[in-house]
Amino acid sequence: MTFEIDVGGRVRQVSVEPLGAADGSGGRFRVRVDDDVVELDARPTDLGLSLVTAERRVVDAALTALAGGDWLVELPHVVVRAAVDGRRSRRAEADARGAGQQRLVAPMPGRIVRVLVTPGDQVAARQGLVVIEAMKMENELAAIRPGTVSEVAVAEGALVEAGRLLVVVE
Amino acid sequence: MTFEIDVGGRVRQVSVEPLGAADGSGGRFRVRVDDDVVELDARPTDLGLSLVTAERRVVDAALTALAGGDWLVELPHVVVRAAVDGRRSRRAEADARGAGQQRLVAPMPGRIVRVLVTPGDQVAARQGLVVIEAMKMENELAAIRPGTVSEVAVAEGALVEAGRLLVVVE
Amino acid sequence: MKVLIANRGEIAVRIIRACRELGLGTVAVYSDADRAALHVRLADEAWHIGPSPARDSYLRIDGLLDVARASGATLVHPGYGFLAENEVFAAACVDAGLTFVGPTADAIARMGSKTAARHAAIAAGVQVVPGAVEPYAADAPEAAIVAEAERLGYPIVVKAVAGGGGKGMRTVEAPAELPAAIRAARSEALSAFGDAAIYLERRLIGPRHIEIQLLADHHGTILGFVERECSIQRRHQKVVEESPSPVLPADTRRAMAACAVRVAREVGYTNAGTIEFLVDATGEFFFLEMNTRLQVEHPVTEMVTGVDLVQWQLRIAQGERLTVTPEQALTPRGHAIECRVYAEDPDRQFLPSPGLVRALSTPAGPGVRDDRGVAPGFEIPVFYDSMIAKLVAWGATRADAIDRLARALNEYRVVGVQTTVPFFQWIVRQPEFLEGRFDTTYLDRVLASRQGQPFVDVTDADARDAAMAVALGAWFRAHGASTAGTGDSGGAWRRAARFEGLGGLGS
Amino acid sequence: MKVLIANRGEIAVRIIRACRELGLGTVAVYSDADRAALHVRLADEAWHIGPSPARDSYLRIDGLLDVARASGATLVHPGYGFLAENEVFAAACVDAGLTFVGPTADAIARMGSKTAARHAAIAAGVQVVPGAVEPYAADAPEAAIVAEAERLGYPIVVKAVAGGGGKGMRTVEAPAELPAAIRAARSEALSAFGDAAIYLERRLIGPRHIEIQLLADHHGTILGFVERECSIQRRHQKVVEESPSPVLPADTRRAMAACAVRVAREVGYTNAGTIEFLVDATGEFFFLEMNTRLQVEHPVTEMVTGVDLVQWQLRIAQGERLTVTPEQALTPRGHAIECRVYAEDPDRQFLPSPGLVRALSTPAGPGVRDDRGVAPGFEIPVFYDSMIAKLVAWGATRADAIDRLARALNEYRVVGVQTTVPFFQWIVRQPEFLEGRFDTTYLDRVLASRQGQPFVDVTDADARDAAMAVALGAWFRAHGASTAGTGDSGGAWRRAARFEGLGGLGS
Repeated sequence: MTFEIDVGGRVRQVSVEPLGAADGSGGRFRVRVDDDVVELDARPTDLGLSLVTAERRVVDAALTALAGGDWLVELPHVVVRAAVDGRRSRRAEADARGAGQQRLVAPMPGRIVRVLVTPGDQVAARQGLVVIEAMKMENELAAIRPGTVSEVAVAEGALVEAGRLLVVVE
Repeated sequence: MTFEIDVGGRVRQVSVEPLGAADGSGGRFRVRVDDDVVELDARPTDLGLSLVTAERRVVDAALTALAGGDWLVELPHVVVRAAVDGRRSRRAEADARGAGQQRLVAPMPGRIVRVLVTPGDQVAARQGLVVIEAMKMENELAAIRPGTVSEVAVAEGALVEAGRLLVVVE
Repeated sequence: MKVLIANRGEIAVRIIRACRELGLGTVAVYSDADRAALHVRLADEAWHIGPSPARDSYLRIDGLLDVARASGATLVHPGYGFLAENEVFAAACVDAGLTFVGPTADAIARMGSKTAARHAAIAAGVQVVPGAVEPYAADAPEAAIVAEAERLGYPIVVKAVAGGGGKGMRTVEAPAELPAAIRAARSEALSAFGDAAIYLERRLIGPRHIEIQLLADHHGTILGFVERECSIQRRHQKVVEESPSPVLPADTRRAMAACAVRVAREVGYTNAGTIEFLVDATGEFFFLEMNTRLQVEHPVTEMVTGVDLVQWQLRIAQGERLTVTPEQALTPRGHAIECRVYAEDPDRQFLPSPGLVRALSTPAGPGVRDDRGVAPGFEIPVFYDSMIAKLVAWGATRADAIDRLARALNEYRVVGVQTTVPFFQWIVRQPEFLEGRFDTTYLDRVLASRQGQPFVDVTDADARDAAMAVALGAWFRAHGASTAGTGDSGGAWRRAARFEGLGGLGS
Repeated sequence: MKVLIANRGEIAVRIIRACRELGLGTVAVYSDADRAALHVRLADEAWHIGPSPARDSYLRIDGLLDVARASGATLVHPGYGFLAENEVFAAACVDAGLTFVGPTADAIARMGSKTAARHAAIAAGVQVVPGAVEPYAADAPEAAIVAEAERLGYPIVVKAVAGGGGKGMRTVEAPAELPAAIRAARSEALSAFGDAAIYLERRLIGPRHIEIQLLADHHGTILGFVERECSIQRRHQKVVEESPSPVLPADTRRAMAACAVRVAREVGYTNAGTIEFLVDATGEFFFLEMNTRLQVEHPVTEMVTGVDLVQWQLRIAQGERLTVTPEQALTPRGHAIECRVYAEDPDRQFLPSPGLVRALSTPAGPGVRDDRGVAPGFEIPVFYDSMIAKLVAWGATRADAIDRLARALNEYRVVGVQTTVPFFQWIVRQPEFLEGRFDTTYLDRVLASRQGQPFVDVTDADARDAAMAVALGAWFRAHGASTAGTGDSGGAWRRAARFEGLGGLGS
């Protein structure tokens, strides 16, 4: 099986080939990452996967499969977000493209405490657009890139569901 | 759904009826235990089930479904073995019947360190028959009831698999 | 004897454990969202008290008293947050014939008003942070506040009279920012505490937040403990606490503890409480406020003194005499550091990350204390504080404690939601933290200067490992193996996934 | 710098943690059965060293040295068990240019012979348990041993010269039992240690097993620690250990520690070791033997002294000077008790219970240390010791520690295999244990008197709860919900199930 895996904007072609008796309970695999071929031992664990590389390096990875093809990979010292098969993470994409419409949606259910912009406002990168209260915290949601506010879709005090459109910046 | 549940030789008729929106993720149930009817809230957990009874008593049970219809139920202060639907645990059955042939099988893979009886021997209840070494321990396997050894099916030093017949006591 | 635990999450679990150890029965309460919460599963009894929003459940005094009556509980432990500093609740418990595990309603009311508390400190001969002596009511004109700020001098802090936990609090660097800060503080205070009154305090230079834990019995004994250093704060919210402070001289500790005891005596304080001080760059200390309840960070004190504060709360409430000596209380053995693990994404401005905990592995082994309120399979609700656990590390020295903390953080895995663990992995490597060179402004300053730069530095080798793990994970999923994060488990999981997929800015 | 950890299970995990805290790299080894073991998952590197039987993997000196060479490890920590007390291994490490984290091969050899160790103790002026001075070779005639036993007087203990952990050891009450005991001890000693030599010791009256932990650096400092009480033993195997002893007077502690230090000095001992004593009913103490390695029960000492013994092993091995003071080492703060959690069924004569750990929840919170070597999803192999974890509780007093231990045991859940947790829940309620009235014969006596009566007292209410839980569990299974213990997960699970189904006596 071959996958396109995008980590931080760099896409790697990764192919997985079981060796010998490898099956759903684990075993040895030949993994090609772009032009490198490595053999390693992989086993499912309660958290994700335990890998031992050919150099005997241990990679104990906790895995969360997110919606939309994204995965969260927890290694002992680092957490990495990856996307599989061309579905680059929306955020990475937005960051990378550096242009186009930004549609701010509610990341979680909550209450809109403050709306900080009105249509027509020029906003800078990282400028706050809306403050949403959830989990007892006020969280400021900011623009990623500069632009002009074209739409404000909520009012202060509104209770919103996750995914609800809040502000559009062109 | 109705089950016959045997705990320690006492069989209870237990029927389970979901109430309202109860489904695989939990909810309220009407449970009949013999002639008593109780309503309780039940939810699956990482370990088994969390129950809250009508009296608000919490029963956080870890559950292991064993082979042959037996279940192991871990409550905070006690571990209980139960059998479902007429398949009373072999051990309980053997204990209860108090007569008949006893077939001693290896409870785990191991090495037979000593055979303590020979055919024709009279053995008392709880008398050792065979010593098996496993997990670095010597474990004496004993008769449950008195009887006469009719067959010794292993020799000292033998490596045995789990389930292998060792001794028969009539 | 049964104790009603009027709280949820890790602190409810903490209290249940103390009750168990003392042989007391435990009565938990839960909202809709918390039916399968760990505190429910660990209790002897659990009573449903309403819908998920706290105002409909954990803040419903009537419902809690009903549970106490129906369950036969005779003690009520409020934990922290929710009703812990609500004098109406304390009084209602007493009126209902229950023993409230905490100070009297009077003491709560008096110290709960930040301005009244300042008066009490002054009466006890303890220096307070310079500032306005009287509060400004919700409708006090802005102009008066602006004038007083001018008199005190900038930078200045606007604070809610009823405040706590950094809510209703704004630091103002220059006069132009003051009106907005006043409005924000009033609005936050009103929504958090139902009281929009505010007051002003001068912002000290290089202030460290250092606090003294107190235990006071009903027989006149008041004990001050070795200090806790809580200067690592994000938006006025403590995130890392330790004991002892890396900088406080032993004589200052004793002086500070003595002052704390005097303030407590001044208000006839009983049970556990904490006096917070600010210590300026010259080492002078000023009374800041009193927390009339158990603190989140109480475990660091327990670990260096060996005194179980929650057990003592329960024992004192039952009339026992304190038998801990001042020497025990003031002499730390080793060093303890606590990290508050939040379900938040540190790489997205600490945005809350509620959802299903699919799998969990918390650190263990020597010198590690794992106080958590969640278990695998639990869906962290959006309705409450996002703190899901506390990780505390003990070491013979501060350096040992930090090394152990770093080791423990590397063992921490929460599959399903984002946590602040990567942030803590970052902070334990910062020179300022390692050397103890920080004040309460440190973290916000350094966070602002990072411009959203991620805490986790993903090297090319890490990215390659992650890519391999994801490809293999996908392979295993395709071959029917169910690893924790790769399977599918119905509704709860789908709800969590939706959040992740839609988080932040779409494009 | 890297450390090769020549062990598995909880002690390998413990050593990995100490290495991490000291900034040392960790090289784990594993057999076929241990590929997914926790110690492998937590290490920086993991090397396969052979098939599952220990003699083909963990006991293969050549294979371990190959790994050290190939990985670039410069230190080797042997843990306990396996090769920890094998002087050939220690010498081979040194010959290969590696630092063995332990005493010299000479010291291991000398103290490894129980009879040579007795000579060393006598030379150091320390009283030994009365017994035969010289060992009996594998082919020594039984008659000579019988005669010597007659001279010493019954009851008598037959012990393997190379023994440890209760193996190759038999207590004999009357002459008629002696020949069988000699044969059994020789056979067990041969199979466990490859050496059938035995010796005799008189059995003391009411003997308590009390031991002194030592640390000795390479600069002449030898430190004796507050004692550990290890009298709760089943078949000569420790199951519960604590520190301090509930009965030892402070002056006896100091005298015993001083004796222990003298014995260590006599043999030029370095690194960590333990001198075991027997204390008779009159309070007199006798040298029993020395363990030239880290003990299973070292955490109780760590918890009451705050000294990290494993870190010190690694630091001493690198030439550091001990900086712990005798006062620190000898002055316990509070009380700590350890339970060795075995995968055994206490209600079936402690029959091993290997198999798949389907889910696991270990206790946490204040004063609890969870040292475990397994994680959910791991299949406990049949090839090794059945100890899967240690649970240690600390309290300000012994009574507090017991209350906390009881609380923690009630939180312990291992789904899939049987453990000795129910046995510990029983023992913490026994008056003899609560009052500290026990000697090394206590547990075997009380177990024998119970005639196989189950440890868990199942009340009618419990049975009813269990019946409801099972019925609901079956209902949920039928409705597609996968709770930990109710799903199905392929081969490993089926293997575990087969054991359960066939266990013990079929009919």
